[in-house]
Amino acid sequence: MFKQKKLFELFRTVLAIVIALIIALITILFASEEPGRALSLFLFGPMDSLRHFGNVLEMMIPLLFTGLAVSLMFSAAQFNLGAEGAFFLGGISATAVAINQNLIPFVHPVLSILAGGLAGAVFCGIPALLKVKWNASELVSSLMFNYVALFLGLYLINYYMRDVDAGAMVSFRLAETSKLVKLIPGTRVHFGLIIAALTVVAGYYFMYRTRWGYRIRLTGLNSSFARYSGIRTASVIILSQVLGGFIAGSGGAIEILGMYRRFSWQSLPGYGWDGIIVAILARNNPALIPVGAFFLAYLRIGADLMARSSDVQSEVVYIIQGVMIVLIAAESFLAHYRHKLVYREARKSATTGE
Amino acid sequence: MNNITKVYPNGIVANEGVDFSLRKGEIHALVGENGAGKSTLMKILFGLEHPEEGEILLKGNPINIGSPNVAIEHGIGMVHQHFMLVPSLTVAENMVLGSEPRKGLYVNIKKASTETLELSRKYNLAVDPSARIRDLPVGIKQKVEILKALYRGAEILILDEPTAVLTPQETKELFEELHLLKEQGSTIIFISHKLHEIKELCDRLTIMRNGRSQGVFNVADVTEKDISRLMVGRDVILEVEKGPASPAAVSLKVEDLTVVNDFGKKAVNNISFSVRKGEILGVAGVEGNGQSELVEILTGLQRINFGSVEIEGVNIAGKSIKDIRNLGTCHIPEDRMTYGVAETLDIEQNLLADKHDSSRFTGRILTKPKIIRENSLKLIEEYKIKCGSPLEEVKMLSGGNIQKVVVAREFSVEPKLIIADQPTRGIDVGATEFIRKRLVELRDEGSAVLLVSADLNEVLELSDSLIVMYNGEITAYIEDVKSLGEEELGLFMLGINKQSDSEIGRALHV
Amino acid sequence: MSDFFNIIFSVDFGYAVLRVTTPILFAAMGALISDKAGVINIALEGMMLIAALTGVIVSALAQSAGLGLLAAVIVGALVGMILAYFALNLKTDVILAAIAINLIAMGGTVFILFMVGGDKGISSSLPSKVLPRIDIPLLKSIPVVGPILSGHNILTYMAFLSVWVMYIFIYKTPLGLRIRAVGENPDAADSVGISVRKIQYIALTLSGALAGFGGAYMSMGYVSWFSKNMTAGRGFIALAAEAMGGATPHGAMFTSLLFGLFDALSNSLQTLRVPAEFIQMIPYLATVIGLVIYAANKTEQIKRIQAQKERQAGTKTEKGKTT
Amino acid sequence: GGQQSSEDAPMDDVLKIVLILNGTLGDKSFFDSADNGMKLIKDKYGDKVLVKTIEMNYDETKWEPTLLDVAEQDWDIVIMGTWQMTEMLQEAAPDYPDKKFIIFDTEVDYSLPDMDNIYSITYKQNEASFLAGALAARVTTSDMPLANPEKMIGFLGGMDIPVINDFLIGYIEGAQYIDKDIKVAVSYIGSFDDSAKGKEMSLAQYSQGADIGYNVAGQAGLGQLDAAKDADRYAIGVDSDQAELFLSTDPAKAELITTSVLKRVDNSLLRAIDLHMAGKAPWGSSEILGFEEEAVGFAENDIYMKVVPAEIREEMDMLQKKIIDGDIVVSSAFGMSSSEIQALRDSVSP
Ligand SMILES: Nc1ncnc2c1ncn2[C@@H]1O[C@H](COP(=O)(O)OP(=O)(O)OP(=O)(O)O)[C@@H](O)[C@H]1O
Ligand SMILES: Nc1ncnc2c1ncn2[C@@H]1O[C@H](COP(=O)(O)OP(=O)(O)OP(=O)(O)O)[C@@H](O)[C@H]1O
Ligand SMILES: [Mg+2]
Ligand SMILES: [Mg+2]
Repeated sequence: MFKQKKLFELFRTVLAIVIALIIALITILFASEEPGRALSLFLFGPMDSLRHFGNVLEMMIPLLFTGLAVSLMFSAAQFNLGAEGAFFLGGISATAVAINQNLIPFVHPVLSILAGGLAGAVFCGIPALLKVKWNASELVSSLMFNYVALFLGLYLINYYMRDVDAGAMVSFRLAETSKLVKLIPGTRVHFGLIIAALTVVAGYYFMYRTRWGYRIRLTGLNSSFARYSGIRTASVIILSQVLGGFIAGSGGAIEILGMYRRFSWQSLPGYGWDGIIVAILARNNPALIPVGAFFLAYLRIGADLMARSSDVQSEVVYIIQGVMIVLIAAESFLAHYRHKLVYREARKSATTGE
Repeated sequence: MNNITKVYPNGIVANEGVDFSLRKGEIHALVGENGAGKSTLMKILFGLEHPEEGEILLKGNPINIGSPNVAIEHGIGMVHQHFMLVPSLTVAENMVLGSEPRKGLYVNIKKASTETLELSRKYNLAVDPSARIRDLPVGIKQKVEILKALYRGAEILILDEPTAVLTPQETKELFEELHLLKEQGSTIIFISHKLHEIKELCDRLTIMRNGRSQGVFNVADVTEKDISRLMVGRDVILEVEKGPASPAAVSLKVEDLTVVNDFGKKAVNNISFSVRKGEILGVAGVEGNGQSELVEILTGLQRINFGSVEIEGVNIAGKSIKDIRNLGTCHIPEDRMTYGVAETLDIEQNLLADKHDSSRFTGRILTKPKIIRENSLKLIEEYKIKCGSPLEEVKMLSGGNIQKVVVAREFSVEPKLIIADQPTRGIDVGATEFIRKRLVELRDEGSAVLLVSADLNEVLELSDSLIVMYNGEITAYIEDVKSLGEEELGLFMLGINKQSDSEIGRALHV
Repeated sequence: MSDFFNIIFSVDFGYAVLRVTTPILFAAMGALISDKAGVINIALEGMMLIAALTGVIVSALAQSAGLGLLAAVIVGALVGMILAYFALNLKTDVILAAIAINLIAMGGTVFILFMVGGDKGISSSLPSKVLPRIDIPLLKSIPVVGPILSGHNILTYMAFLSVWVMYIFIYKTPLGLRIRAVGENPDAADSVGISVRKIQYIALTLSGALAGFGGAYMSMGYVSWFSKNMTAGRGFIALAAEAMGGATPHGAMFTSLLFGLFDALSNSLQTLRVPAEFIQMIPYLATVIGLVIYAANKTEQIKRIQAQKERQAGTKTEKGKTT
Repeated sequence: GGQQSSEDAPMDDVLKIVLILNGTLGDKSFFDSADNGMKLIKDKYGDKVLVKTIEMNYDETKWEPTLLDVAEQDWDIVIMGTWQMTEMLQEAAPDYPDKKFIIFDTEVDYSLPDMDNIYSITYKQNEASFLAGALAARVTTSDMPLANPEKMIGFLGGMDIPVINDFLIGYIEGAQYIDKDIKVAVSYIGSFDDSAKGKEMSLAQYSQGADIGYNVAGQAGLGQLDAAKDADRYAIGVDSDQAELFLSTDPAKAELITTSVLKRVDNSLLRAIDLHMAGKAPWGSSEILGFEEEAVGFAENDIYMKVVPAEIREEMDMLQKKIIDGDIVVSSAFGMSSSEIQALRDSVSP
C-alpha cells in the first residue's frame, strides 16, 4: 500500500510535468518557427555539455541557501520575506571585506562570508524582534525592509566601495584571496556548492535532530502548545529568523565570492522569492531543498538556453516556469484517482484482514 | 441510511456497511468508543462527507445529500461536536448566516434579531441576539447552535456530544428543551459518552464499534453496563476502585491568591489552599468561576498578580513554565487541541514536547532517535493509544486517543504534582476509566493531584477532599468527600451556601 | 528649510498625494477582500500588470477608454479566478501559486506586448486611450482644497469611492457577511451550507477586479502607456498597507494615504542635499515606522490598561484585607 | 530571440555576426539601438551576412556562459556592450584568437596581452548632453510660450550611477556655459522601469519652477514626457528620437519634446562592419566616436525646427562645431568619485 502510494506520487509528478510541458509547447508554438528544436533545447540543453550542466549547479547554490533560509523562517510560522534583502545585504557586507587586499587566503573568504551572514542575521532579526516585542506584522515589515536594504546597499556601494575607474556602479575588484575556488574545470561551479551541501545537511540535522530545531517546529505548528510545554517561544522565533537571515546572508556572500569579480547588483537579485518557491516545493523540509533547488535551476537554465539559441522570446520562459511550478505543487491534482486507489486498497485489506 | 461505507483519504475505514434508521419523533442515541465512526456517519447524513457506498432514504425516498445545503433543505440540522460559530459576529448574524433575510441589498439585521428572539422564546432557549459570540459562555453558545439548526427548519436534529462542555445545570436545562422539541414533533439524534444521560433522555439507541453498527436497542431494555460492553467489547468498571488516601507533606501551597483578568475583574479572589502528596484535591464549581485562571497561574501560563504560590517549597513568582515543570509539575490542559498537542506533528514528537531537551532524549547536540522511539512505543502500549504507528499525525487520532497522548506525556515524568484540568472531557468510557485509574495509581505512588472538573460525578468519585469555587472564591472545603451529598455540593457551587472563613481556612493545612 | 515647507504645503503636493495613492488604494482594497475571505493574495502585483496591459491593448483596438477599463477589470477578475482555481481546486499552496502568477505576468505581458505592439519595452506604438479627468463643479472653486481635490482622474475618485463601497459590501450585505464568516471560521460557514470554495472564488475574483482597476489606472491614467514591469512593487506595498490598516477598509485607506504622502514627499524632496538613496528609502521606512508605532501603541495600551486594572484591584484587595 | 537561427548557415563566405545584450530589448535606449544596428547591417549587406541578437537578461551570472557559448559557436564577429562585459571579454578573447569581438560603450584594457581581436567603441554622450544643457538654459531664459521667468531646468536620472552622471555632467556644463545662474533640479528615480514614478518626479520638478527637463532613465524616463504634457512644459528626450515615439499616437505630447540627445550605437556598429568589410577595422584598439561619426547627435526633427527659435538653433550648431573643433572641452563623470559628483550637483541645486 505504502509503495503503491509512492509510485502513484511519482506518476502524478511526472504527469504534472508532462502537462506543463504540453502547455509550454503550445506557448512555444506561438512564439517559434522551430518549436521542436526549442523544446528539446529547453529539456536537454542543460545536459548537452559540462558547462551547461555546470550552469545548473552554479544556479543551485544561491537557491540552496535562500531555500533553506526561508524554510527555517517559515518553520516557525513566521511569514518573513526578508531573505531577499538579507541575500543582498550579505553580498554587500561580504564585498566590504573582500575588497580589502591585505588578507590571507582561506581566512579571507571565511571572514567575508561571516560578514555577509551577520548582516543577514541582523536584517531578518529585526522584523522578528518587532513582531515579538510589539506584535508588528513581520510580513509587512520584512517586505518594506527589503526596499530599505536595497537603497542602503546601493548607498554603501556608491559612496564607500565604488571603483571610480570602473565605467559602471560597481565596487572595487574583489581580492583574489577572497574568491572561492572553482571545483569543476570548465565550469564556474565553486566551493560554495560544498558549503551549501554541508549547510543543507546541517540544516536537516538542526531541524529534525536538535532541541533547537524541535523548538522551532513546535512553535511553528502550535505556539500555544509550545509555550505550555515550557518553550520560550519569543526567543525561538527570534532564533529562527536570525538563523534564517544568517543563512540567506551567507548565501549572498558566497554568490558574490564565487561568481563575481566585483559587486555589481543594482537591484534586488530575486533569490529571496526563489527561496520561497524552493521552500514551499520542499515543504520546509531541508532534505528536500536540494530537489526543489535543482528543479528550479534546471528549469531556469533550460529556459535560458532555449531563449538564447532558438527564436523563442526570453520572456516566454517565465510563463513556462510559472505553469510548471503551479502544476507540480498542485496537491489535489489527480486526487480523485488517488482516492480511488486508497479506497480499493482499504477494501482489499479489510476483506483479507477479516 | 443503508449499508454506508466511508473511507477517508488516509485509508481509514470510518464506516463499514452501517445501517441506521430513525423513527419520526424519537430521540435516538448514537454511542460508541472514540473513533467508532459516529461523527462520520452524522457528517454523511448532513452532507459534509460523502460515502463510497450506501444510500440514504428519507420517508422512503432515496435522496442524495451532496452538501449541507441539501441536508438543510430536507430539514436536517446538525449541532457539531465542536462549535461551528463565527466568534466576531453577533448571535443574530450567526443565526441567519447562509440564509440571511434581506432588505434591498443589505442584510436585514432587525429581522434577524426579531426572528432570533421569537425562536428563542418559542423553544425556551434564552439568548441575546446582539451579543457577540466571543463574549458568550459555552452554555449559551450551545443554545445558539441548537437555535441555528431550528432556524433553518430542522425536523431532524443531530446533536454531536452537546453535553461534553455543559455543567450539570445546563445539561438539565438542555434536556428539558430537547423534550420540548420532541413534543413539538422534532426527531433528535443524540451522541454522548455519558451513558446515564442516554438512559435519562433517549428512546432508542444504536451502538457503533470499529466503524460498524452493533445493533439497535430500546433504551429501556439495556443497562449502562450492557451498553458499555457492546461498545468496548468487554466489561467496563464504571466506578473507580480506590483505597483511602494517605496524605503526606504539602506539595502545592497557594496563599492569598488574586487574579485580575483582562476585563479588570477579579477572576480569582484571595484564595488559599494546599495539596498534599498522596491525595487528590478536587476543585468543583460551575465552569467560569475562576478555575481556568487558577490553573493558568499554577502552571505559569499567566503571571501572578497578588499572593503567593509555592510548589515543592519553591515560590513560583517570576519562574518560567519550564522552571515550574522542572519542579515536577505536570499539566493536563483543559483545551487539548490548543494546549495539549500539535495536530500536524506525529505522536512520537508530541510525546516529547516537555522533555525534548532532557539528557535522556537529547545528547549534547543531537537527539537520540532510538531511545525516543523506545519511549514512544512504550507509552503507546502502556496507555493503549490506538494508532497505526508512532509516526502517525496526531490529528488522525480520535479525540479520546488524542487525550491519551496528552496524558501519557504528562504522566511519564514521575510527577510530584499533577494538575489535571477536565482530564476526561469528551472521551469514551473505556478511555475515561483508564485515565481515572492512572490518576489514582499516581496518587498512591505519592503524587499530589489537583483535579479540576465540571463533571460532578468525576469530582465526587475521584477526589479525596474537595474545594468548591464560586465567583473566584472558595465557598467550601470538604475534607472527606464521601460524606458529601450532591445536593449539598450544588448549593456551594451556586454560591447559595458558604462555609465560615475558619472552615475554609482548613484547606491550607497549616 | 523654508523650501521644504513650501513644497509640502503646496497645492501641487496635496494633489500629488492623491494621485500616488490611487493605484495602491485599489490594490489594498483587493488585498482586503481576499484577506477577509481567509486567503492571502500575493498576486496583486501580477494582476495589476496584466490588467494594465489589457487596458492599453483594448482601448487602442476599440478606441475607447471605457472599454479598455472594462477589459482590464474583467481580465483582472479572470486572473483572480485562475489563482482561485489553482489554490482552491488543485490545492497548490496559495502563496506559491501567486508567485507563479507574478512570474507569468512579468514575462507574459512583455511577450504579448511584443506580439501586439512589436516592442518589448513600451506600448507607445499603440494608440491607446486615457481615462478622463473630472472637475468637480462646486468643489473646484474653493481655494486650496479645490485644486487639491478637483480635477483628478476618474479612477482616483473611484478608488476612494471603492473604500466606502467596500465598507458597505463587507459589513452590510449578505455576501459580505458570508465572506467574513468564511475567513474567520470556514467550518462554521460550511456547516450552514455556505460553500467555502465558492465564497473564496468570489473574493479572489473581486480582488482581481480591484487590482484590475489599479492596473488600468497605471497605464490609462497615471501615464498613458504600458511599459514593462510598470507596477514596480505597488501590489506588494498595497499588501503592506492593508495589513497595517488592520484589515479594515478605512484603515487600509489611511495607510495607503500615508504611503502616498511619503512617496510624494520623496519625489519632491530630491533637491535636498542628501544622497538620493536615502530619499528613495523614505516611503518604505515611513511605512515600517508607522506600522511599529501603531503596533507598539496597541500593545502598550493593553499593558497599561492591564496594569491600571491590577492597581485598582490591588488597592481593593488591600482594603478588603485590613477591614 | 533574433531573426535567423545559427545552425543552418550554409556558406562559408557569409559573415556571421552575433550581438549579445546583457539586458533585454525594449529599453528604447542603446540595447534597442544596437539591435537596430544589426538590422542596418542586414539591410545593407543582405545575404552576405547572417545576424542574430541574443538577450541575456539582467542576471549577471548568465553573461559569461553565453559569451563562451557564442565564442565557441560558428560566429565570426561577436558584439557586446557596456562596461560590465569588459572583464569577461578580456579573459575570454585570448582563448579565441580567430574570432573578432566588438565591444561598445566601453573599452578593454589594451595593455593586457592578446587583445588584438577586440575593437572597442565609446561615445561622447557628455558632449551631446552639453548641447542639451545649453538648449535647456536658452529655453528657460527665453520668452518661448511655455517658459517661465525662473532660471531652472530639470534632470531626471534612472539611478545615481556613472553612465547617467556622465549625461548629467555634460548637461550641467552646457547650461552653465550659457548662464552661470541656471539652477538644475536633479532627481533619480531609483529604477529604470517605474515610469509612473518618473512622471511624479518630473511633475515635482516642473511645479518647483523648472520649465524644461531632460530624462536619462530609459523606460522610466518616459514618465517625464507625460509630465510635460500635464504640466505644459518642455522636455528633452534621450538615446532615440523620443518625439518620434509619440508623433502618431499623441502629437500634442510630441510637440513638447524639443529635441532628443541621440546615442547612435546602430550607426557605430554599421560603421564598424563597413570598416571590417573594407579591411580597415581597427582591431586591437579603441575609438571614441562623437558628432562627426554620427555616433552621438541632436535630433533636429520637425518639432525642433518648429518649436525652437531660429537663433537658438543657430547657437546650438555653433556650439556643436566648437565641441567638434575642441574649442569646448566637456568633462566626464567617469573617474569622478560620488562625493565629487554630489558636490557638483549641490552647487547647481535650486
Ligand atoms: N477527516 C478525516 N480524515 C481521515 N480520517 C478520519 C477523518 N475523520 C475521521 N476519521 C477517522 O475515522 C474514524 C471514525 O471517526 P469518527 O469521527 O466517525 O469517530 P467518532 O465515533 O465520532 O469518535 P468520537 O467519539 O471520538 O467523536 C476515526 O478512526 C478517524 O481516525
Ligand atoms: N483531518 C483528520 N484526519 C484524520 N482523522 C481525523 C481528522 N479530523 C478528524 N479525524 C478523526 O475524526 C474523528 C472524529 O473527529 P472529532 O473531531 O469528531 O473527534 P472527537 O469527536 O473530538 O472525539 P471524542 O468523541 O473523543 O471527543 C476522530 O476519530 C478523529 O481522529
Ligand atoms: Mg465524534
Ligand atoms: Mg524659466
